[in-house]
Amino acid sequence: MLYQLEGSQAVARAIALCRPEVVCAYPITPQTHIVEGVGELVRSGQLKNCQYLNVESEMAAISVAIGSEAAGVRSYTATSSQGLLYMMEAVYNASGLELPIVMTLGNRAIGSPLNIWNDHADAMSARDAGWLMLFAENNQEAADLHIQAFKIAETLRLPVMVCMDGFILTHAYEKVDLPDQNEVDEFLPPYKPAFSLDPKHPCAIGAMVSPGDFMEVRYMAHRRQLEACSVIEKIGTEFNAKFKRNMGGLLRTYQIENAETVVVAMGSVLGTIKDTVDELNHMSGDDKFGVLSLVSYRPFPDKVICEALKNAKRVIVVEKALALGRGGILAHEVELALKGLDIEIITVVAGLGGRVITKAMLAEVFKQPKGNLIFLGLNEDVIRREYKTVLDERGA
Amino acid sequence: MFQIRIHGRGGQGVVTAAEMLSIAAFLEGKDAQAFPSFGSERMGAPVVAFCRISEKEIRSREPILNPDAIIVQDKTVIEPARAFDGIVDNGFVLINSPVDVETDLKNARVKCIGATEIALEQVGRPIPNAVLLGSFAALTGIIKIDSVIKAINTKFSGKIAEKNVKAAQVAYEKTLGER
Amino acid sequence: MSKPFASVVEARTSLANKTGSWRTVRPEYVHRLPPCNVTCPAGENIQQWLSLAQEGKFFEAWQEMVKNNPFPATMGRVCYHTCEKACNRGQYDGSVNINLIERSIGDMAIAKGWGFGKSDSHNDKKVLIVGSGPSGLTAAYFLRQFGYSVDLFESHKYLGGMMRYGVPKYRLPRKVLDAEIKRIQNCGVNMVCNKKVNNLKDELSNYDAIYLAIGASISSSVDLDVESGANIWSAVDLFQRIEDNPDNLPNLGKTVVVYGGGNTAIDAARTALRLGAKEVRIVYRRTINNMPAHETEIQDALAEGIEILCLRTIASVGQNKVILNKMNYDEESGILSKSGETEMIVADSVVLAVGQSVEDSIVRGIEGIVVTEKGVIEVDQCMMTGLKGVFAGGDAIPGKRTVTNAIGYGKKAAKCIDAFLQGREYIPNSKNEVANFKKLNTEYYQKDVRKEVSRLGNLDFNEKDVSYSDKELIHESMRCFSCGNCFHCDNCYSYCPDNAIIKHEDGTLEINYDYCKGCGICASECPCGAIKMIS
Amino acid sequence: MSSLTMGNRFGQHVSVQSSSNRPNTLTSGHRACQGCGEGLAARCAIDAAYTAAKGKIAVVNATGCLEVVSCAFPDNSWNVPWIHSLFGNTAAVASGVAAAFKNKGQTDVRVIAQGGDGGTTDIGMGCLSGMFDRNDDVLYICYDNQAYMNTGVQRSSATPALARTATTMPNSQYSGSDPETGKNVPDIAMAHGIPYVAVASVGNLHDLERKVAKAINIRGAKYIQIHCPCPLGWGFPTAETIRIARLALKSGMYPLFEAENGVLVGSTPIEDQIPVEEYLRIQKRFAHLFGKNAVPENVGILQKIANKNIEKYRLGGISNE
Repeated sequence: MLYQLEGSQAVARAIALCRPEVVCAYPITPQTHIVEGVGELVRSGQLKNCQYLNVESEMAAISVAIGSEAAGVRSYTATSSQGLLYMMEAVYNASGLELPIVMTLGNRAIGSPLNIWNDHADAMSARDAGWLMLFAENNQEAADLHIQAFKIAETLRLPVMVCMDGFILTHAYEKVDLPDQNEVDEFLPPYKPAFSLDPKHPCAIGAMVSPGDFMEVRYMAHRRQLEACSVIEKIGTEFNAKFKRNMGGLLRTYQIENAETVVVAMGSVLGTIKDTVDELNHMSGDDKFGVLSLVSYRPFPDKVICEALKNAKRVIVVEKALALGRGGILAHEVELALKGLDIEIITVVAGLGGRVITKAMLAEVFKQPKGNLIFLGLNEDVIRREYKTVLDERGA
Repeated sequence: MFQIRIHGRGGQGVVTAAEMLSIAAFLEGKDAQAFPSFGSERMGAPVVAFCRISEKEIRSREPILNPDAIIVQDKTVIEPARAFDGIVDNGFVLINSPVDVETDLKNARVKCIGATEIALEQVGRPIPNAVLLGSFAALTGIIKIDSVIKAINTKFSGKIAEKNVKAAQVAYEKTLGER
Repeated sequence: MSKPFASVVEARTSLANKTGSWRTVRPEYVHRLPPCNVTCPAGENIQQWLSLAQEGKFFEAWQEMVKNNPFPATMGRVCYHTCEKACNRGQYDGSVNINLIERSIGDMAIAKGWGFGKSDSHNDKKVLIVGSGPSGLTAAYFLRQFGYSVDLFESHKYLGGMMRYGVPKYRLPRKVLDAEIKRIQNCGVNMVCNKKVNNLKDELSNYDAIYLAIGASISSSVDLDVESGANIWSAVDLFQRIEDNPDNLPNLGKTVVVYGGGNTAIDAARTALRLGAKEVRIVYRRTINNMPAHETEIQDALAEGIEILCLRTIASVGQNKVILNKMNYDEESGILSKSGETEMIVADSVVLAVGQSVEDSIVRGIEGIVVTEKGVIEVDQCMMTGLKGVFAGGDAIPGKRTVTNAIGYGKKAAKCIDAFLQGREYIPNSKNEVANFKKLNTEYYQKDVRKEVSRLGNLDFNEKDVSYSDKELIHESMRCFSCGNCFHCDNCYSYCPDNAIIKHEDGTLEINYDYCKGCGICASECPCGAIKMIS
Repeated sequence: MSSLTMGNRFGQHVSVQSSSNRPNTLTSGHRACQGCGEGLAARCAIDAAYTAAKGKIAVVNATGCLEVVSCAFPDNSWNVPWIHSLFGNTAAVASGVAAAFKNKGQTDVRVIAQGGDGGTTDIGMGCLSGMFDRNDDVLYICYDNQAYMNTGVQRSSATPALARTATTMPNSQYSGSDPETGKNVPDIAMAHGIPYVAVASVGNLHDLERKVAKAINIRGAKYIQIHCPCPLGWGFPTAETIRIARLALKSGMYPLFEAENGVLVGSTPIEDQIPVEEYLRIQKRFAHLFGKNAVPENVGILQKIANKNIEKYRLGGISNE
């Protein structure tokens, strides 16, 4: 059924449709509206049979989820930015314990300086934490990804992080099609844990593992990540078949059949990119530009990406994160995926800390990129001024 | 695609106005997108909210730089917020003011209405957003007053909803009359 | 469904990890000798019968007593209970009232008619026992248990020896003594009274072995000039007279002087009171602290109003008066000397209790048997005299002259005779190390004061009934620390951090050396010192 | 035999630990040091809880000695459902476990969180306070061996005044852990007004069992702190663990008490108080208080602390200040 909803509300309702049994909430902008929404659905009785805990920190939020998941019930929490970093120790722990927790990450920059606006620095900090990470392009996908996330997580026994851009999606009102409960129930069966804290069958979860076995444990976790690609694809296809919406999966392509230049990105900026690309193609009258929307950042689908981009001459990666002193993060991973192919790869670092990204700005770099590491909309005057004073002080 | 930018101050329901506008459009089967100028604005600070209305899917998420219509909920922000920047030729400007406001706008369709006064009189609180939406429906014809009323009812309930609906209707009629 | 590798583990898999390999010292359950047992002259296993009494198993407790001593009721009265002096609880909150528990259970046995039953084992060997005192009767009892046929000859009119002729009724009622003697008789001992053995050699041809338990029944002589008509008794004669003609008790007059410092002197003095004397004085040459008499006896005497005149000897005895020499005594050197001063006190009669000696006519002139200048019969460590097959014990041989010691001799003699007759060497069973106070962890014992009872009764020949009720019996028995022997307190089991102690269904404990790391907590938390760490 | 022992054939003071069919929730083969007070305390506490809850318990364990010695693949010493997540989040994980069982309608499964003093009074304090605040149905047990033993005896906020640790080494300027520092977590727990708070000791297992059994069936948040001497960290012979704990009790250095809804409701009186010196002298961590260059006032400082405990928790000992 169609609704005009704030993104956070859409996600809250999607979560409720998945019947989580434990939800823990700790406020941090811009994720807050989501847990508020779930809380309201619990209190109003629309989400039944669910424990909603107001905890004292993100560390507690994820830890409560670890506990409840280990006790065998579907568990959910959400966070953003510093919150993710604050819980990071337990983020690694959750995947190590193979607990299929689902967590929404309302993407936000990481300070200092303090900045509450959107970018992907928080998500990137967790890229090796052993979680699956899916990025939503719009609120429809944000809602749909959560429904898929529980199924993927529970199939693979891995936690899943659904990333949606802070404010840009979490606070945006859009049309969202939410399925009926019975449809979701058909798609997502009740959670049956492989192991849990059960007095009838006691076992220990979280043993210390010595050098003699640790490599094997880690290698198996690596294998599960690789296997995840096919599971995510399969469940995406299942979802599309049932709900008639092409959402999720590993990635989506747009106009790449004859494209010389393909723009790769994740999250909400893709909409603006697509409009930009349409306009460019329209103006030039041909279709030199295409877009690749990456949904699954973890696992990183090298093969599928390579297959999709092998005919391109140039790949422009627009990303909302920066590896300081290194450049792009997503771009480097794309580069690895395309290793050996003669494709120019350009990194466009854009929208850090919520910096506005306009079609005009994008069109400019897409048409003629200057260099292969571009900072979109960077105020050169400020840099020149500030950097000069630095050099002067050093007496350089 | 029709793009609206709403200016005002925190606490005046600027964001809510944009949301209601998007709901109204949605109810007419259109695609609509509403979003605030994100931030941690507190009561009283100048705020901006945006709304796009279109027949086909809206993908772009850049802020509205060239609005087809501007709603000013508080005329004291016009200067500091440079509220009229980028308005398209022949665009609409709806200002919350009982008296006409001098603007240097050339070919723009400017309309002033004492929305706060109407709100106080109808709702009892100085929240002009619903009033302005009623007026906006009459001024632009982009959305029907019925849709605005439905939107108000989805956002509010009970007495508040009733009163705001009444206020919107009053403003709608008033604006129509003065057109 | 598969579980995560390594990070999820099934329950209790660590049992495969045998931490016993960490151990450098190992705990072991040991049996240490409780001080009470060590000091008991009759070698009773006191702790054992106390533990049975704790459970209210009085019959079993009594059976345990009579394994070493056939006279519990008697001992519970006349024993000077060295056990209580040794009792570790004495250093805590008062020793266990062992003596009274023994008496109470002994009386219970008489009241309920518990007996030994005839010994089933029989052999063709015959033993003669001369004398029916505690050692003679005890020897008879054990020899019967071993299966010998036993004849016992008593020269006196009645059985019991010093238990009858040395201990007055009010301390040991005759019905109690008779009952305990009867019990021995009932297990098939042939006892004959008024029978003196004249020719030991002849008897030796009739018997495979002879045990001389002839006691020390004649009073030692002391030289003092006595006016004619002075009324002088020896304690021995006095007691014998009272026993043999109870209907015609002797009259000692109003004022009586008893001469001597031993238990007999005390008994004589207290008896004098009971014969009607109003003023009784004990005259003793050294200080009161030097009196050989048992201190409780002295206390009882004083409590009954008897006066003790120390540092005095009797110079002469006249009609109704006694002249005393005042003495000087040097504690260090122990030298005793006349001060030269004398003193006269009134006395209708004088009782001499200056010691007893052996009536040795039976062995006189028999070659091999040596009588020392102290007038006692010499025996080897197997209690055999110089004459093969002839054994001696009790007061007749060197050593302590108490009823309890006599019982000890009787038991040992029986064992020695048995060994001799079976052609074995007598080996006394080896002794474990003693569980002294230092070996205990008293933290686990609740403070609980000893239940004291005064035995002082009226000034007549009836005994005061002071026996414990069953409840009191159990309570007082429970005060036993069980020094040196596990009483199943389960501390070791409960405190072992490695579950390395197995408690079986029946409550018995076992150390599981597969897991014991040898920390030693079990040993230090064992209240009674029954666990030893061995490196 | 009238005694205060753990059990005996007359069935007085019947205890879980002395029963031949005790659950042994922490079974043999664990890697705790010889004479480990914490290992013993853990078995007693969890056995008591297991018995009182008829076997229906789940345990969440903080990182630390207990976790490392009891569950290192492939050796798991636990005989109950058990999970180890992290050092500082134990109380929160337990809250989650409790929430899950509540939602499944299995409130008969009782949830226990446990950790050492470091994981509780320091790094775990935030989550612990949150669990108290929400009054989650969890019994938190802190095995207090008064320092970070797992990492090699460093100071924690539970380390007693003047004690030597690897990070509070006595020298000419300093005498062990600063007496001005440290926190009283039982008091902090009481300040939350939770239904039950108790302090226990391996020096009194009857009391320990009683408190755990009582706590486990109370709904809401419970906190029990157990004094667990550590032969390695405190420096005493392995056989002395229980004796040391007992001396701590008798000297007033470790007051045993119970509180309900933030109010002190009972304490274990000291029959005859011993001077703290008797407790301190046999531990190497306090050796510097007695050596030749020892500061005489120092023992007095600890004696004052003991006397204050006795007064504050009404232990009724005779103050010999």
